[in-house]
Amino acid sequence: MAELVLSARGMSRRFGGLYANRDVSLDMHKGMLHAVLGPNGAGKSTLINLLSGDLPPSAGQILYRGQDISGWSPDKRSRAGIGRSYQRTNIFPAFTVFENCRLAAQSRAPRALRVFSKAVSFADLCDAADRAIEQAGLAARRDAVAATLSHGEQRQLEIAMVLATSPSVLLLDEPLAGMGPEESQSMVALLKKLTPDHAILLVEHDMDAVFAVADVITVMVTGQVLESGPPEQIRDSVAVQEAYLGEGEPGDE
Amino acid sequence: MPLPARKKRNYLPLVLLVLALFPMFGSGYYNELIAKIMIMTIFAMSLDLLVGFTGLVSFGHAAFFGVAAYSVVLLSPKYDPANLWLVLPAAVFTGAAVAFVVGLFVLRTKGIYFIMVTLAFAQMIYFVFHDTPLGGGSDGAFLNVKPELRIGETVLLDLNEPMQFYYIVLAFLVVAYVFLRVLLRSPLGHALAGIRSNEHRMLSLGFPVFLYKLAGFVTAGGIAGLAGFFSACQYGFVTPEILSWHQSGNVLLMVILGGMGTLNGAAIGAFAFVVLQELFSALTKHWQLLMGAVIVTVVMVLPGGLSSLPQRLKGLLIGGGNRNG
Amino acid sequence: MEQGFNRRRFLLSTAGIAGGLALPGAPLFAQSANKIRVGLMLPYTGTYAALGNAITNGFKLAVEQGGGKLGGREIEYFTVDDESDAAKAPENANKLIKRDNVDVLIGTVHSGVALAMTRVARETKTLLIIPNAGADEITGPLCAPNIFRTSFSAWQPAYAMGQVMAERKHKNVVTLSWKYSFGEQSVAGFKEAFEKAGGKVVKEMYLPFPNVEFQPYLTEIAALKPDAVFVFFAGGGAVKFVKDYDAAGLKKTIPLYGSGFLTDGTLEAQGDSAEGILTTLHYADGLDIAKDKAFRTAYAMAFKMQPDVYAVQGYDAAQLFAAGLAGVGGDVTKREALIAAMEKATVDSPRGRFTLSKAHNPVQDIYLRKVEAKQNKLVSVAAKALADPARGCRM
Amino acid sequence: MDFSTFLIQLLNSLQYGLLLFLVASGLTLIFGIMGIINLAHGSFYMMGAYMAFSLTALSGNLLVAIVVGIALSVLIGFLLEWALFSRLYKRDHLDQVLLTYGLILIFEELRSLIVGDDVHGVPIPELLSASIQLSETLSYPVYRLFMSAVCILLAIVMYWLIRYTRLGMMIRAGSSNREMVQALGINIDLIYRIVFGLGVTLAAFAGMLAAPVSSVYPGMGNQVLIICFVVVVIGGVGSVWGALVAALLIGLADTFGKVIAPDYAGLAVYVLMAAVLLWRPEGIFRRI
Repeated sequence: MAELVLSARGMSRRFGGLYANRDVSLDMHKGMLHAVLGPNGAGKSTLINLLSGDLPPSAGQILYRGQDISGWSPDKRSRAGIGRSYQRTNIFPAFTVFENCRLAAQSRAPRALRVFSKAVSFADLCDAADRAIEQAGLAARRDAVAATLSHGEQRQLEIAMVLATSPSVLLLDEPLAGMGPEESQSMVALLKKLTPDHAILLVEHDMDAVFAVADVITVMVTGQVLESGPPEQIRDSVAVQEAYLGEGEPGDE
Repeated sequence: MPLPARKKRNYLPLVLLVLALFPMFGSGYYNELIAKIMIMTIFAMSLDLLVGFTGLVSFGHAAFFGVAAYSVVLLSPKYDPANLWLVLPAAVFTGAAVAFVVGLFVLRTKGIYFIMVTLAFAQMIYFVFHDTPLGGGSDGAFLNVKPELRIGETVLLDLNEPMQFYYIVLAFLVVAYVFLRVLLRSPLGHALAGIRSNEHRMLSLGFPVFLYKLAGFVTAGGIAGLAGFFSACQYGFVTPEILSWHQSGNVLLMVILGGMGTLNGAAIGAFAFVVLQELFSALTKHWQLLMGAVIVTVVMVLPGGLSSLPQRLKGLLIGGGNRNG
Repeated sequence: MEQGFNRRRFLLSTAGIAGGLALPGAPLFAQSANKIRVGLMLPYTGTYAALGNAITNGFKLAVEQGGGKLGGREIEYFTVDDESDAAKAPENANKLIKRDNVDVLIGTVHSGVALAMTRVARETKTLLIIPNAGADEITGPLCAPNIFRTSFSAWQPAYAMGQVMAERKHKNVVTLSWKYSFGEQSVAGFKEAFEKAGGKVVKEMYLPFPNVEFQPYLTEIAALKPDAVFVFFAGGGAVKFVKDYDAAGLKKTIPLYGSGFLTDGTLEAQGDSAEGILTTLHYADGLDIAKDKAFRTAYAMAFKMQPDVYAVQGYDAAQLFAAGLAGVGGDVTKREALIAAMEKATVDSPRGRFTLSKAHNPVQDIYLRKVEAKQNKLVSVAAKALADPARGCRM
Repeated sequence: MDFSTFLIQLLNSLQYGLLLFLVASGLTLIFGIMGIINLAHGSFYMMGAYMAFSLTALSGNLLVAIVVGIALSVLIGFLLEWALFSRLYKRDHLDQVLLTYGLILIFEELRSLIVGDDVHGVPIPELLSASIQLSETLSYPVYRLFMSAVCILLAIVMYWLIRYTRLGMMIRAGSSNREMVQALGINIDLIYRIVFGLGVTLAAFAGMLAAPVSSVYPGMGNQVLIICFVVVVIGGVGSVWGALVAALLIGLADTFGKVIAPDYAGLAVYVLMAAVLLWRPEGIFRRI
């Protein structure tokens, strides 16, 4: 069995009287890609926000390498190695691609007190940034200002920034959303490449992509886990078909 | 906004030269005026670090300026000059220390709330000096003898001498400018820029954003303290009004007037503000009406500040251009 | 952002320096040698704007009556709005002294601003005539040969009131004032005279300047039930206090006394609430003085409104300066003789003739006045030729 | 302090707090719904007081003055919103701060040009000029009680307006999401104009109501502005209930501060604010 990195235990999140997540438990292992499926409003984004610390859980536990991190702030979780990307592109639009990633890398080595050195003079950070850019396939656009990138490229940058922080856990919120077929393909390839060294949680609408890359799939409906297991099990599950796949292609958000 | 690469023209040495030579031609009053503009420039640059570079719109910046000014008066002996190397760091430290304490409170808030809370805290400090006998209450306090720097019996620098005062202020203006430039290209500076651009993402990338903002806030408080030190020394007098919200508003205005996010803009803004005040008050009793009209006009039609003016004019002349300047 | 770092647009600022200097500097080059340069540093905006205007009018009236001249010399005015902002005071004073090279500085209303002006005048040895601000220090520890005052010290009317209230057999008195030096000095002056005459100040209450929420204090006063109340307030605060005091029903049972500013320039706004209040000041309505009647007529003709005590003080500032100029034949460069002539002058003021004390504060009659039909009617002379003790003055 | 004095002080603080609420409620509405920082709010209060003075002098009747004054305030509010504020919604808070800062200067000087710099009183209407005897020496003016009653009435009306009317529903929706409301076909620009007009009118009305008690004088607007900010900070941006609770708390802190620790009375309110911020950085109540 692969190494257990991050797990949720009976995690719930209420907004007012409504449960966005109810009693959700799941495990993420190193070298495995765990995909989460579900219709709109199933609580997938809430799940990622709970794991990344953007939202505090109302109940339940989040364990990272055996340690309870439920009360940790997002930045502390990030420094511990939990990196995330956003569904809506969330970058530094006025900076270049390189600076976006360099800044991300800097978060690992704050060096805030060395105010008399140039930020760009730290070779290790620049290397980390360039590596991430390379991995995400953005090398050609290294010095472009982020705001001028195409939508697909911005999604790639989103991933590159997470990679620049050298995380051990990747929480990816619909990285394929709004991408063309070609871009999707290269992203899928990237995900495959990243899987061996990371524990990845992928929230995605694109069925083909999910079944192509996922090692484990969890299906959520109305904030609860409906079923969890290897792709074949999910494909054959009657419950899942009734609740979700039977409805045909889910619409875009 | 990315701009096409254009020939960089650096006017900085020229400005420095003009400032350095100015006292040889100006009269006493204008030397004082220029010294005041330089002090306000230091003050405005410190606020620009927050507003322009970190995205923290502080409406209580006068508090740090004022507290530092008071510290000079309170730390100076009554009838003897204080030691410059003692009171100057003390003033900077006071500004930074107060900014640290205030920052712990106000940096917990964001946006519109941050503006109001900084204002409210500055008012609180204003009332500490206004209502308690600490600094002479609402009447203010006097600095009878200005600080000097001496080694043994020889006086090296004496702030009572207007000429020396002028050049010391100029020197510290350069120091503050260079310090901020260096800071801005350091990792801390880049992180602050990141916070301005996208605070949420900075957090999820793992930056302890609160601490970074606090570092920026304290730095800005310290530099404002430097300006406060010189302000107290220039006129030898402090009153609670120097930390009133009008003062905070004025310095904010300088930053905007010059164009925020450019240290040079702070200088332009400070200069324009002081000169406009000088000009209007010579013109009419109701000069504040003109001042108000200028402020409203700048906000409505010139959001980039005065330093965006040449760009805009160019755009207008050539036609088209980019609309946002 | 990176590009933002590199863009330097200093063209504008350098052009600005060159342009800016020429503008306010104009008076420097247009210096006319034979006119006397008078600098008026008074509030023309803000709370005290009306007072600043009255003082200016009074001063100019005296000059007009001299045919546009003082001591045979023509006058050139330079004005600066001090905004009653003490923080800007040294700078504003320097504008007149260093930029405009005035021969005499006239100002101001606000005591804090005047204190700062006094400091600057002492340093630069500029002749300063203060037409209102009553801070005791100005003719006390800060006194100097070149500093004069044509109004009063905070101590004067308050001290006189202490005597009056003791004579009127009040034993226990509560005082209330804004917490700033002028208010505190007024209370101190009152207390000095009142306790010397055997009275007792039961409680001294202060509220932060310029707070006008008086209700808690009125409740306190009602609970303490003193024989009388002595207060110092001025302007908008005075109006509100007098009205609140009346509305709280205290006026009927506990008589209210004050330093004269409580009811000066404010009677129209105070209305009936002020009727019957007794105050002390160096000026009053219904003085039987020929000079006063002439002054009032002339002022009303010139400015289409009635003069007040502030106009008188401005008028006397001009008169005092004229007396000095007369002593030196209009030659302001003979400073010591000019100052000596001013020291010896007897000013024929609308308030009655006065001379100057050693510390250059008026030695003047303080009148007891009673508010009747929106006028501060003269009741009696509360203190004859009262001189400020000028504590701390070494001159 | 004996018990009856204590009760009277309590009444004082209540009365002061209610008036503060009236001034601050407009500020918090504009803040919360439009997201605009309006430093000129004190100027509207001043404007209201001066309108009460001028219009009473013209008509001889405070009630007439208030009715005409309210109409004028609504008009001024609409005009300002149309000419200036509507162009700033997409901009930074910073621009709003500066614009309104400039407006303060303009309003103050216009006041000086139009009405002059003298202090003026506004007579209390005959009907309300009586007093009620509270203790042996102290009586309480009926007009002050009337003011408090009006403030309470307005608080109730505002509650009803926001909770139960269609306008209130749209206002609540608009404060949470401008785009969404627009998408629902509600005319958000009109809502904003109404809210701004309402805010201006509330401030001006507070000024008119207070004028007979406070009299009118230069710079009176600046005095209330900062304390209103503290009300909003303590109460929570945009929360009318928060403003009410905060205003009453401030009334208590100010009144008893003056009695118990007169030397630090000015500070009492700010210490209260710091304490609330430590406890809840976003104020006591968060939303309308």
